[in-house]
Amino acid sequence: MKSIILIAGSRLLVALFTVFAVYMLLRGHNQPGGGFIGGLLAAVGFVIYAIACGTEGARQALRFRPTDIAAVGLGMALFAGVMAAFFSDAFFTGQWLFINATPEDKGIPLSSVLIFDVGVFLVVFGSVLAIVFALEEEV
Amino acid sequence: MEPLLSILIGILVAGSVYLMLARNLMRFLFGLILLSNAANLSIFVSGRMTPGAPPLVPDGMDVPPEVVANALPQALVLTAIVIGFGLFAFALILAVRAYRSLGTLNTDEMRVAEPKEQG
Amino acid sequence: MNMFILNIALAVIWAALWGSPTLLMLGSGYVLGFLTLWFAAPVFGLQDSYFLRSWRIVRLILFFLYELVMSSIRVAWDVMTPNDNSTPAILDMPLDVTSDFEILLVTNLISLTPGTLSLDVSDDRKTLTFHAMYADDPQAVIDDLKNGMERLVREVFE
Amino acid sequence: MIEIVIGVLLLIGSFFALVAAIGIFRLPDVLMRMHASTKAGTLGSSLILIGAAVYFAEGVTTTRVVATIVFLMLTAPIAAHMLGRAAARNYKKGTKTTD
Amino acid sequence: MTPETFLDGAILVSFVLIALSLAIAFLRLTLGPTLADRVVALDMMTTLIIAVCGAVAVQTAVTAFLDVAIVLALVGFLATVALARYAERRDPLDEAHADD
Amino acid sequence: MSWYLSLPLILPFTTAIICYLLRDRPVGAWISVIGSALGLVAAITLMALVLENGVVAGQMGTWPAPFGITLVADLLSAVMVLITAITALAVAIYALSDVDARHGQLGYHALFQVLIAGVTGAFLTGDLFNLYVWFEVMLIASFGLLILNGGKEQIDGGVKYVALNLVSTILFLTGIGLLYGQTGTLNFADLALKVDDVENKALLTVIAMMFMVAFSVKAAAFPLFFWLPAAYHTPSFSVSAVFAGLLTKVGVYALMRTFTLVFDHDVGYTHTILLWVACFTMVTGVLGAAAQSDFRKILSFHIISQIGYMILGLAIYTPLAIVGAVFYLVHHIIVKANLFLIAGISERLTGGSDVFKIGGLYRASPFLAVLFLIPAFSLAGFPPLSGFWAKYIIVKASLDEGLWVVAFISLAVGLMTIYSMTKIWAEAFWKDHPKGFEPTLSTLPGRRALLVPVVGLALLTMVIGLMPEPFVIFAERSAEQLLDPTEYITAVLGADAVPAAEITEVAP
Amino acid sequence: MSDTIVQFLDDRAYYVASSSSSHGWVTPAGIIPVIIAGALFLWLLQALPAIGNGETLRFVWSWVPSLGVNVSFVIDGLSLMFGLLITGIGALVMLYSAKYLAGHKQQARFSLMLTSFMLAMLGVVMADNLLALFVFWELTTITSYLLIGFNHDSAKSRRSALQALLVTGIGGLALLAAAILIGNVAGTFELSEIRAMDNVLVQSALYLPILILVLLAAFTKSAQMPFHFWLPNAMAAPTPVSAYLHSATMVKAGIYLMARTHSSLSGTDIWLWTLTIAGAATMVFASVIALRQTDLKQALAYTTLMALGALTLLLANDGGYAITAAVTFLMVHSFYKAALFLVVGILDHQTGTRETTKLFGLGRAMPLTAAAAALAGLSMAGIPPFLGFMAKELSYAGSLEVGSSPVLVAGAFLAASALMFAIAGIVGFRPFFSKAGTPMQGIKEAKWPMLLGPVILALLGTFFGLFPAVLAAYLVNPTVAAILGVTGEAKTLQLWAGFNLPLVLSLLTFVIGYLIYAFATPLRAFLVRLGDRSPSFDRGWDKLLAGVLSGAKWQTRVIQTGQLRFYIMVTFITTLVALAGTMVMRPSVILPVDLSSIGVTDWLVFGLVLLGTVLTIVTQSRITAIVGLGTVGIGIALIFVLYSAPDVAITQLLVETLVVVLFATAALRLPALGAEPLKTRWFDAVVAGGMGVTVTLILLMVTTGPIDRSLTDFFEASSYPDAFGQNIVNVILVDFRALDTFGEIAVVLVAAIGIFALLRSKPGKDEA
Ligand code: NA
Ligand code: NA
Repeated sequence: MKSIILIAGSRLLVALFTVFAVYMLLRGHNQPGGGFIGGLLAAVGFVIYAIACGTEGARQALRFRPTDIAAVGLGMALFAGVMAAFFSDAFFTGQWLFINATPEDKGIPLSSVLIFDVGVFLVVFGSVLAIVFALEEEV
Repeated sequence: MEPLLSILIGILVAGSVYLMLARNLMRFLFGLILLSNAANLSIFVSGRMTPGAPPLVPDGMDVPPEVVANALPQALVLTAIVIGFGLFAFALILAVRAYRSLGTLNTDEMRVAEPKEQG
Repeated sequence: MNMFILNIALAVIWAALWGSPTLLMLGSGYVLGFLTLWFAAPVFGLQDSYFLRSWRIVRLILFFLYELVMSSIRVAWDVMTPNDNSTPAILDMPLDVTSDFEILLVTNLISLTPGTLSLDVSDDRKTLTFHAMYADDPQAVIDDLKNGMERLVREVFE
Repeated sequence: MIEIVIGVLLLIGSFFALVAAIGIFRLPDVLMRMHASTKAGTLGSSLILIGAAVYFAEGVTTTRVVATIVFLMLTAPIAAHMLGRAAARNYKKGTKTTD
Repeated sequence: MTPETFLDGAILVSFVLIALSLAIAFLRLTLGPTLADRVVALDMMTTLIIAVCGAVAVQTAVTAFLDVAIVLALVGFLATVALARYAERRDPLDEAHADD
Repeated sequence: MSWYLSLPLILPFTTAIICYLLRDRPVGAWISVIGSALGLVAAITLMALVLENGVVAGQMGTWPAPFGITLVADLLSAVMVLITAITALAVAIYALSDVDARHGQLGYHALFQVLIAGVTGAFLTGDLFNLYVWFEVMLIASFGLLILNGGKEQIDGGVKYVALNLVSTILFLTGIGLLYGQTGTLNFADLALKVDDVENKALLTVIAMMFMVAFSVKAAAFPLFFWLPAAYHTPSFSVSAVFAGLLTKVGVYALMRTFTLVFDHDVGYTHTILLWVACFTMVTGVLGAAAQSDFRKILSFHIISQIGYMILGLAIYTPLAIVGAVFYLVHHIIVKANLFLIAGISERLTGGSDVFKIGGLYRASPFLAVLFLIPAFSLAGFPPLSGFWAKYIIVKASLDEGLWVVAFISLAVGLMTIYSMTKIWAEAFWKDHPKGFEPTLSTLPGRRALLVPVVGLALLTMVIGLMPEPFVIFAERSAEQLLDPTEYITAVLGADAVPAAEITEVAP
Repeated sequence: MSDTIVQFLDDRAYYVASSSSSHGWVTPAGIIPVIIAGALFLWLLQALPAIGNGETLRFVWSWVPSLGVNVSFVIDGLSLMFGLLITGIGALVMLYSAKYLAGHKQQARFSLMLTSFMLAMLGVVMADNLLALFVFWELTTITSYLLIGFNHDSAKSRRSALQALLVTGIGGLALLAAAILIGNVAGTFELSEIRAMDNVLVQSALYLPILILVLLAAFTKSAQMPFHFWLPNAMAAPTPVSAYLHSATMVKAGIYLMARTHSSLSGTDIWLWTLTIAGAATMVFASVIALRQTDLKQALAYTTLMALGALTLLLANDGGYAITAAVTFLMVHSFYKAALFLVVGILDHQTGTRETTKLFGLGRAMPLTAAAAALAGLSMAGIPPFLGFMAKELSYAGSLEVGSSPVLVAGAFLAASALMFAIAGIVGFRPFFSKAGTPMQGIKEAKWPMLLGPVILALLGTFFGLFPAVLAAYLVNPTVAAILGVTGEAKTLQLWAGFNLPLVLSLLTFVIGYLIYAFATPLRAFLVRLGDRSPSFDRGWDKLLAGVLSGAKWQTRVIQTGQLRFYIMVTFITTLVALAGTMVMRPSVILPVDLSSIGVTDWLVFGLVLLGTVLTIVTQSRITAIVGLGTVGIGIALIFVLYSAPDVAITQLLVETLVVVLFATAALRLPALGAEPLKTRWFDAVVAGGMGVTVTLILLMVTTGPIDRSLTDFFEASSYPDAFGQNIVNVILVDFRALDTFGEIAVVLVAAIGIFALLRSKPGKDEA
């Protein structure tokens, strides 16, 4: 059931989904979005790709095993929580660094919370792909 | 909306229970989805419902200027949806695997771990 | 080269999404785009023919929007009027465009324009199967598409 | 005044949406129905979204709306193709062949 | 009639029309008769919800609903593709009975 | 403070991640052991802290209670965490031999560590929704472990296990929503206070029943225990050992936590129902065991029966009864996990699990025989083993309240437990192997890893049995904390939060 | 854990090590128990003078003070008498066993168990704390179980062991309950303190339950009717065990318990009559059955039952004669019965049989055994001047002063004593001295370690018969005093008490006894015929067990059906009953429902979800159902959209889409849905409807009440200023409640790992 149209479309979609997913991830703290939504969107892109080009191709495109991505994501999320220890705060206390902060503008925020959300993103992304790939490869 | 939604949740629960009591494992899974949705909606409705005011702080303000929807139940529902997805996915794949292993989706015939002749 | 363009495009989209086309946003978008492309590199068959011809694009877009509106009105008319005057058929059309993106564009545009709906492209990429609602004269329908949509697309990528 | 434009966009959009719905209901077979949903449906939703973009009249929102419409127009035909291809197999087998 | 009330009215009418569309689409969903018909109907409904999101965004002046719309545009596609693939792969002779 | 509470969670998660990333290498099993050992150290530290300072609470993210998530350890939580860590270490060591590389590759060690994390989280959390999350963590990990590399039996058992547990999970979730809708809070300590202000107490009771049903499924109480005997005999032995030891106890713990701290407004109704549930659970469980012949099926039904004792302690709701429940909880985890581990050794030695089709273990190894008899007789409540004190306290608590029938049932169930344990003993140990082959322990590959945890747990059983005084005092203190939540609430919400009325409140 | 330890403890390895010395009996496993028992005996012996002077010794170690449990020991006459019997006979039996089991590959285990038993038994009789007593009591049960099942490859042994365990186990549990009640009534578990409180138990409201429980414990342990049947079966144990546990010591633990609690519990009609009836019934019944036996060990077992009945009967009373008789009889019985058991063991060991029909005239071949048997038999027969005679005389005297029915009691004693006389002949005389059959050839006398026990025990019976005053002064009198709680009640032990009714009864005993002995064979044949038709307690026990077992199986079949549908049904019905039932029991009002705010979009959503649900339920087509679910999902997403939850809506849509994708992919591998048989579905529908209505009602009640938004208020106030995020939901997820989210992603990851494992598991051995 190879579809050239779908294959062609999916290549474009993977890129679009990924960009959009990262966008949703990064703006999630202020607008609808965040790690889950981002991760799910990114995964959906690759799922379409897997449906179009087969899981073998999708796995190659991904390069890492999806569950490894997810495991690393969980590690990141955990690290984001543990980071607080270096600042003598409780587990999962957000640590913030504002670059270029001025009195009016907070500048560019870098935070453990972002790391956490990226971890969420990776876990959701990797896990959903692992699930879908496994099912696709069944039989 | 809360009363209407309460009724709707009741309908979802009734439908899901009916489906879960079926013999076919797929129907159980359909019921599971509905029941999960009903539970999520229960949390949502328990936090009361506010139309047209998402819990966002507008730019340039410290707090939402007027009443916004109850954010906590939303966060809980979100968490529950994702968890529910994980559990459901497992259950679904288990059904696939069960069909492969046991050759049936009829739960009445799934009697390997607890065979009929046992005490 | 191709990759570079795509990368810039992604950076622009990125900045546009944020609504702040500052250098910082573009820069970060570029980095992100770079990473995305690196990540998704195997996804792209690195064909050449990716050269932007803006006026042809604009012409294509306008033509397409016109066709879309017209086709929708046509559908509306058919739906609303009770008589069934359609003569549907599944037709094959030889395809001259070759790259993935062109095929995609052609098939998509055909689907969004009146009376036709792309169904499939053969594995050798030479034939497009589509469904036509008004196929009294099948060859006329095919010629229409070849000289209209396909030509415009081809020209964009020439 | 802009409200009128928005209102008209919404009305036309929802009209086309209705057309699409009636189309998939009334047209005789699945491929015909897909014509309705792919074209009228996409157009209808797009018009309503454009209405929203006009309403907010700000860069970010417009970008988002444009992105949505592009996504729609990119994906709807692909979906239609997938579905149409599946339907066409039964179609060929069943009722009529063309060439 | 002020432009504001016109807009309010237009929004309401839009809601009604979309609701009607949804109902009709649902009818097709229920009636089938083929799997493809149902999927078309579901896809249609997804598109309609995108329209609802747009209308709600205007009604409430909250842009967040447009985010829902964009996501819906993206994922609705996936569902349709998956279902279409199901429709295609399933051998009609093998499963010609009760199923679809 | 809060790191002492977080560490028992962080360690297993870290271990799980490392184990998973290294799953293709054999070191995973050892990392699991090291992680579990560190977890034990963390649990001991926490226990020491709680013993010294009383209830310890920590706010995750430094957000004040009841807004942020609270981790809180009173004596009950601390001991449950400790016993979990002990079980984890024992099973991790056992797994060195019981779990092959194939299981390791599929993620056994990671799943196991996540399971431990989930259980620990459930014991430590002071937040109702967070409890739900840990329940799910535990549940999904148990799903994975249950079916790992499984054949037909495992899959079949898995279907039932998964189906019923999912139903209970959703009930729990719905209950949380409803309780939030009524009280507006999720923090246990805050709930304990807010519940007193709820006007519609009748509705509160209805919601309490929802929790009771949900937790009773988890705890495998009558008539909701089906999933347990359907599944516990199917996975690998280390898995069933940790299941048997820990999973149902989390349900019991949740019942104990909620039905002392939160739902204490209609004890005459709720706890009477629990009393009936407890009795039926004890009886049906023990009769179920009598009907079985598979080593692990017998043990599985006994889990149910003994869950009945624990719920009974909660249901009687006197200080002594709660002491009994706590003591029982701790004792049972050690003993039941150990018996499942021994069942694994038995299967390896005899090649079967149906006690009527195996035998010769006593002849093979008196050492193993003693190792079996200690937990088996402890389970049956023989003195001077740990189970005796547990049973004694519960029976005394029922007799003190004039609950003759209940006391009779618990004693009779004890007798039936003896019957089942001796069935295993007589058939698997005393009887010669029907196929004539003579098992030998001294040549069993990997026996060290199998025996070390069994010996360790048996020693623990003996220690509790022979020196119960510190454990009884401990259980008494934790029962005091459960029945008078002032210390708990103060630790979480600060001294100002507790109204004067609540402080003087005396448990019924 | 070193391998060598495992190896050492491994039986086979151990056997190889020990088999080299299998011919000798002086092995550590054989000798150490003797030394322990002997040392304990001597230690107790040195306490004799003090106890004789009426002192008591008490040792207290605190064990579980918070539960009032101490390890406290008291040595008074009663415990000292028992202690001496336990350690003294113990030492002799262990010496005997050292030879009897020499070279047996499980000798070490045997010795360990036997020694453990001895210590436990010593604990029972010395414990002053009732719970400590219980602990030791149960230890005797366990060790007895292991010893009865010593020949563990025999199914009969295993059955007997289990039977003994369960029957005495019932008693054990009763004792535990009794102990708790007594503790509650008296406020202490210390028996000496309880005895010091005058009638505290008798006057308590709980007297009857306490009494019933204590007697249940005593009767099961001491094999009183109707719990007697386990004891003869326990003879499956090796003979030293029978001699030691099942005649001399353990079975007397029940007697000990009655004696111990005598001063606290006796003196009521119910005590008197219960003990009298149980004792008499056991005594008479056992003596008749005893005659039926051809196996010497079985015959002795039934006479043990008889003796236990007699002791119970005597303890029913509180007269000096009865109690003195009980104490004396207890001791003499221990002497002669242990001796005879050991003799039977010697016969078994040397000839390979215990059948009365095969053993004749061995006196010449085994002179010492014969002598011991004869002396013990004479004592058992109650012939002067043996101690047995005095015990019998006292028993008659005691029975004549009973408060119940002297004629009945004396009659029972007469019948039993006569039978005892006959059986003493059959066991102690006939195998050695009867010419009724041809003696076996080539039989040798046993070695001295085996002979020492029976000889000493037999001589003790003789010695004390000749010098009863020694016994009386040091043991009988203090014991009687301990039982009755008052001194000076003990009657004199004397051979000649004048020509009185007891003496007449004694003479009558000999006459009847001799007749029975002479006509034993035809009598036995008659009794066997009779016995076949009479109900058997042993078979009854089997039926009871089988009944419980089949009940258990039935229950399990009914409950654990293996049908998932049934499990789910029960779960839902339970939920429904719990919720709806509570709503009935604890009714509350639903506040007025406000329907005014429901708009057109609300109805739209309602309709969509409703229709999707209905479609999912009614369709026979998988994909229609999946599409129906998709509709529901979209409808619910729409609710989230309309009610200000964009994040939730997006997530719901994404997840719902993935669900559809997974379903559609999975459906490719799964068969069609098919129809459900509608016949049973109406009930499902009722349950489903009930659940739906219940949930709706609860939700209406919750949502019409007030809501406390304090948590959300905090989140709204802190989200931007303190957590730097404008999306409050996201801030809750990643900051305020990050731990939830962390757990949640762990769930997702683990689900993925699990699913991967599920699909990648080897399509193993058992798959098609
Ligand atoms: Na309270
Ligand atoms: Na309270």
